[in-house]
Amino acid sequence: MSILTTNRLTKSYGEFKAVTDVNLDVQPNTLHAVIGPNGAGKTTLFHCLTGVQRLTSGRILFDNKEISKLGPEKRSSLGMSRSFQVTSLFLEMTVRENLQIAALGVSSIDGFRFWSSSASTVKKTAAAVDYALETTGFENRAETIAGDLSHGQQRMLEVGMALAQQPKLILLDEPTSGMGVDDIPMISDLVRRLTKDITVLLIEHNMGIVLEISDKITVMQLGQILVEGTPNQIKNDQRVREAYLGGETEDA
Amino acid sequence: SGGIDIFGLKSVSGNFASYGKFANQGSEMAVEAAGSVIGKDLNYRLLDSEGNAGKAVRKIKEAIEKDDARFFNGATLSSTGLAVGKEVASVGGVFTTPVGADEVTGSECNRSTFRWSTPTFGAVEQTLRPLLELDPSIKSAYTVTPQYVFGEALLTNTKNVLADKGVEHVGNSYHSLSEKEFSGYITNAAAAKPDLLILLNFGGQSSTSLRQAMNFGLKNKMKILVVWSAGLDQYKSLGSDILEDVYLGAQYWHEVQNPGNARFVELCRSKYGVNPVYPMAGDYIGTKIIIDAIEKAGSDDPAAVISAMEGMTYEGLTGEETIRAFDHQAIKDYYLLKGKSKSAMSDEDNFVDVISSGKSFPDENASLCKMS
Amino acid sequence: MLELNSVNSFYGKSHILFDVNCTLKRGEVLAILGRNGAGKSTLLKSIMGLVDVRDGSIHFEGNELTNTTSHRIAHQGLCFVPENRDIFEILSVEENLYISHNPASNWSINDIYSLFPRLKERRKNGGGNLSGGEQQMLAIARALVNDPKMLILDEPTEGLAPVIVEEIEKIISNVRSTGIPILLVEQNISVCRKVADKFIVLEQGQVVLEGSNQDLSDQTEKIEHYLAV
Amino acid sequence: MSLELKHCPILIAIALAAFLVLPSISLATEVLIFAIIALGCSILLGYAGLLSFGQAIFFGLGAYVASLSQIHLGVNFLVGLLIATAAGATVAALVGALAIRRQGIYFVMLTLAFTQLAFFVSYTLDEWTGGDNGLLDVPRNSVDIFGFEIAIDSSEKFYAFVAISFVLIFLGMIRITHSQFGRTLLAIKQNEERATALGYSVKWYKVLAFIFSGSITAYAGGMYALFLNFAPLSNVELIMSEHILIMAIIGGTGNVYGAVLGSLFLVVVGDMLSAFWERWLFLLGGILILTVFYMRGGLISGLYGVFEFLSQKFGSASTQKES
Amino acid sequence: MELFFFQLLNGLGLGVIYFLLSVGLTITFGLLNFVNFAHGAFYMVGAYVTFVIVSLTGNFWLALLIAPLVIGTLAIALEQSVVKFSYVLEHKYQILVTLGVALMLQELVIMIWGPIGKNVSPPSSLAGIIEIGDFIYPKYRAFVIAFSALIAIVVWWGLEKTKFGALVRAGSENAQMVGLLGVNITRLFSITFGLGGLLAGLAGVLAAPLRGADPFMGVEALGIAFIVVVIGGMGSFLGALVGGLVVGVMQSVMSSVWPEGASLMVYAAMAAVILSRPRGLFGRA
Ligand SMILES: Nc1ncnc2c1ncn2[C@@H]1O[C@H](COP(=O)(O)OP(=O)(O)OP(=O)(O)O)[C@@H](O)[C@H]1O
Ligand SMILES: Nc1ncnc2c1ncn2[C@@H]1O[C@H](COP(=O)(O)OP(=O)(O)OP(=O)(O)O)[C@@H](O)[C@H]1O
Ligand SMILES: [Mg+2]
Ligand SMILES: [Mg+2]
Repeated sequence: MSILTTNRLTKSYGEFKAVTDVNLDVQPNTLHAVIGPNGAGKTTLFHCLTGVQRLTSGRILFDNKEISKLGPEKRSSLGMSRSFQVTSLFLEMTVRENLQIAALGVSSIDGFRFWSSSASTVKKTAAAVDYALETTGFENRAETIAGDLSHGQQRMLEVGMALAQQPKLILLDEPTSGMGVDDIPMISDLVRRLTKDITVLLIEHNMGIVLEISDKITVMQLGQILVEGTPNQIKNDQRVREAYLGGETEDA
Repeated sequence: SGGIDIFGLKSVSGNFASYGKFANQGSEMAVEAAGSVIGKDLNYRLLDSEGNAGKAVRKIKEAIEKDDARFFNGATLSSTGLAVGKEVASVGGVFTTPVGADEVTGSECNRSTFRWSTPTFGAVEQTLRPLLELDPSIKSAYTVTPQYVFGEALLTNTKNVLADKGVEHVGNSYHSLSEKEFSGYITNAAAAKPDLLILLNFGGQSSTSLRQAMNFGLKNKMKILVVWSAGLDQYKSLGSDILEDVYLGAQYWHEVQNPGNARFVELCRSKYGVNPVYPMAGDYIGTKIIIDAIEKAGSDDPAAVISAMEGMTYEGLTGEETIRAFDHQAIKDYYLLKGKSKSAMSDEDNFVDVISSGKSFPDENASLCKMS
Repeated sequence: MLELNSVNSFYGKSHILFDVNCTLKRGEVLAILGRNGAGKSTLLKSIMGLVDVRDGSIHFEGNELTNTTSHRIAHQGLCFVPENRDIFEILSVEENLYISHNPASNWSINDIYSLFPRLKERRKNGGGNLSGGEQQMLAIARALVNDPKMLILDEPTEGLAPVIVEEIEKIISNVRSTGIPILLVEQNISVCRKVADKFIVLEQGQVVLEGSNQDLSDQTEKIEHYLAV
Repeated sequence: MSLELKHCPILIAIALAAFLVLPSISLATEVLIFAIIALGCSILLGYAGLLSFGQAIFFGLGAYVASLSQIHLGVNFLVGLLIATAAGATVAALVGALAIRRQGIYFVMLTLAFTQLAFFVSYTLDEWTGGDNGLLDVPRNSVDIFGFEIAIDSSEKFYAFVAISFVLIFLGMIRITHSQFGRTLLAIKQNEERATALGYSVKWYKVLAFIFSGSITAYAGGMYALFLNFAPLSNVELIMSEHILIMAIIGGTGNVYGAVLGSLFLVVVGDMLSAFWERWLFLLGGILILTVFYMRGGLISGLYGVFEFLSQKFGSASTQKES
Repeated sequence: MELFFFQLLNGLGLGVIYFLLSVGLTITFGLLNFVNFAHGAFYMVGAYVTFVIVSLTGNFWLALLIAPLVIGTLAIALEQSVVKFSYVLEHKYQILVTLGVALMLQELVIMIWGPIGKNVSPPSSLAGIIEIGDFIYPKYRAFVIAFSALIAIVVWWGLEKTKFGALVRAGSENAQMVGLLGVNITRLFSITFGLGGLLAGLAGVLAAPLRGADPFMGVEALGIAFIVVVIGGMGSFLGALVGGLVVGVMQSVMSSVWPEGASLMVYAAMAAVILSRPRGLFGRA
């Protein structure tokens, strides 16, 4: 039973086809990585999956529901969350507030509660927020204003916000980019642990992580799927080596 | 009690500052010239309406509440005049105004409100009719009208006169109250090829439409009549090039010879060194009427002043003027003027010759005023 | 060429860099390492005149840079590739390059296109519509055409495919061989090993370790101690 | 409830102070009415980040509806105001739903266009609105509850009514701005794209903000018409929107009390300045610029310290503030 | 039908004036990302400077040369003293600041020249009208069309084809980064702002013989300029041109078809454009 499948998903910008006829199949509680050269269409694929952009054609099934036409807010209330490749936070709010807003986003009604003080609503999110704080290591900096965090810290908060939504499927777009080497194991650990409860779809250029922790890898090139397979199959695929990996694999 | 306060409601700031500034000088002059009445000192107090009817009414309320104000003069906009009239009437005060809205002494008249300006009926009767009589060659006319109560009133009266004189009304262009570009309407008018173009708009709009008609060379093709021009200040800003040979209707002209006006012009020249413009005249006389009526009543009790004012005849700015009792309308002359060439001007303000003048007012039966 | 003398930098009230010293000679590549938030970017921004340096001095070819406006600093040939790339989104790729182009530069726009064919393919595209990696290439390209006398790169390989990373490594070596010094902030140690002549490690705004390229391999453990918890 | 306990005394103190300190009751009435109107604008701008030149629409609408329902339906003034409020909410939902489809300066221009449309409609429907002359003779029909008549026929009674409305509306808005809804609006203002991705139907939040803003503005507009016994066309002019915005921004938009200060400033200081120099708009222009450069958060940020002090010692001390 | 054709031609004439009015606004808004509510005031002061020069020297051409430079300088002076501190501010603050500037300029003009408008005659060489059959058109308006077309070409070239233009556009998005390329962004911005002012002043000069000079003309002009820029697309040169023509033609044609609704239609058209084409007809995607 797949949690997410796409059927001939296509996205064009005018003449230019950024994603062409992609058929993706993501199994529950797995870590599914999408890799590929710059400009292959990975982020665009994510945009289409999460509804940030409308697909040009094709279908998306999430949890057996057709979601191709739903807006982004509907999809996240169905249990789909993402982090952004380009950091996107509420910069004037504290870390905790960022997580609270994230956690509340999934229940469509609570944000509208104008008749009662916010304290009562916030209580409901406490568990989710604490979970996110803990997993991302922000416990001590919960009251820092997000805008004052360093780049890497902001990247981490980006992941934290997706977690606070307690989704079924989480889409992470280059979560480790800009993170220090010490945080990278933390992220890969975290991601690995996440697959116990939820499904992770991951875009990543750090082959060390990808090859180590993925269950399945989809390699994209020029908007299309080049190959799919287990880390071992991918590592040894000649086309992937040429198009993407170069000499890197020896290092990894 | 001590003195008598006369409150001038003037739009000295905001978009109608061009009017309010002079209106304010007019009232100030009237109060200063009188100095005192029935043995009490007169004080002039300015209320700035900021060109906004709501603000105006609030400031009137405030003056009534705080200073026990009863005597008011002014207002630039019709809406302000109407609403302030109601407010003053609610405490039985006295309010004189020169605004253009016929309702002031028509359907919305009340015991407290007096109007100095000639209504649209008289404006058309005293301009279009004499012009058509003067120049029988005019066989067709085209009108340009702002679409609101005032414009409609002028248009209706114009149509009546045209029909009466057997002149064909070949077309009309309505425009909105906020229009500033008239070339489209001018093009319409030119295409209709009338003998006479009648501009029924007011203030800035009449200046702009006249200027643009000149740009388009309509002066060589037809006669042009501005039924309700604003007087000297407007002529100054247009200049004689544009005004030459244009017919203009006006409430007031400083060169008219009569004792009341002579005194006023003298006063104005000695105080401000200029010839009076219409807003000055309108509010000077409006303020003066109040003072005269207090004198006549021998009391500053507003009710007595109102009674004194009703039917009062006085030395006005257009000659002898009378205030009708039944609708509180001042009966005064309206002028038909004609622009002169620059070379023919005897002084820098001598833009026009007076062609004719006279008094035309709807009579009591035709009046919509039902004063309780 | 570049000399930093006990530099102290601030964001408003918060003191970020403490007495940082370092020097860079012609044709040298200096790598700056450190954990997230250690102050690496702040150091680069201090050089470029983007943060408040309250104490200490920065000299480039003998000229004082401290508290000069950043366009004057850039005018002296210090070309900066910021960590968030700062591509002009409303300009096309071509225009991005065009406005940065200085005729005196060793790199023409065509050289750039042969260096990054991907940019050539997308050259009419709005900068804002590039993929993350494409933007990174463009940011580096923009610095190259601006006639650098010194390159300052903040995490240039972030978000790039391994093949492109190799490409960047080559470019860095190339630039270096023309005598242009490079200041490089990098999380990817393997890149540093390949291109850097020397390195410093920052921790909480202070230089805690410095060394040569050799030390990068020899003192791996020590370095990793500073980079990991 | 503690929120209301804290703010209620401050608000009552403000209403009392305005009554006691300002030179006339009508001035105090206008200040409180415009404080509510500025608040409507401040909710949109400060919380939802929407700079709207459309506030005059709701203001004018409220004035007309409250007046016309009393004149033609013969309802009492309270019902008239409630109908006005409902009309304000409905039109705000409509205008909001259309305008928020665009962002930034395009949003601003849309609200501007809608104001012009509203102006045109009011001007054209002169049989109802009186057109350029305004709607005259607006009554204040008294309320009759079980034979017990409540009339607001004197300026004191009218002020009392406005003051009660002021306190209740401000309390309501304080509640709203401190609710989760208020916080969510703030988040949307900071990063709309992210909020959408997190599952918020941003559109509805903005529309709801519009509805709150439009309904209180319409209510206040209705009170204004009752106050003047007159609903001028100038209520729906663009310049009215502009003045409302200036009030909100000079007062400070992040805090409900900013609206009070903004209204006080424009109404009272405007009156004072215009009395001593007819070119006072020159000064207003200068003050606007200075406020932006030296008191970004508006007057409220400058006076925040004073306010803190007041909230501890409400009542007696508050009278000093307005002087 | 013939009338309709006249109105169309007349509308084109109006349109180019609207274009000139708006192009400066589009530059300051689109390129500097600065909302200039004082743009109309520049236009108004331009008309007054023309009035002064023409009444002193009787030479309109001198005014056409000098007045725009005066306004450009005024704009730069304002930029240096006030505006430059507000580039970094949110739009709402920019609106407030420039509203303040506009108010001050307007009141200053009233203090100097009084509240009543002034007349400016067209140069005598352009005084008459052109008559083609039944169609009449003032020579001066014909001159304005030709002259504006020339200005349009010059401005377009400067913005789209020069490095200066591209730099300014880049600066609107990320001034700091342009500075990092070694460009003196402060100077670049003030020149651009001055250019916007100069163009508004130029529009004021050309409009003076048509409309006269009065203290409140700026407010109206600002309204039109915003409509034009929004319909055409903020920051788009072509948008200002097409937007100006669309508005001009619409106003003119409407004055035959449904005069009362002319201004309504303009606003309705603007709303329709924004709702259907978010960035105007030619705004950047
Ligand atoms: N709005 C847009 N309009 C036109 N082209 C676009 C747009 N957005 C993205 N593209 C193009 O689509 C292609 C795919 O971009 P995408 O961001 O999906 O790449 P990616 O695989 O995530 O690359 P990277 O690893 O560099 O982030 C790129 O070539 C990009 O230039
Ligand atoms: N604008 C700012 N205001 C206040 N503090 C800031 C600001 N920018 C960064 N900081 C703080 O300065 C410290 C150093 O930040 P810097 O960006 O230099 O780190 P970095 O070493 O580049 O980290 P990263 O690898 O995450 O990019 C961090 O603790 C950060 O929180
Ligand atoms: Mg990507
Ligand atoms: Mg950094």
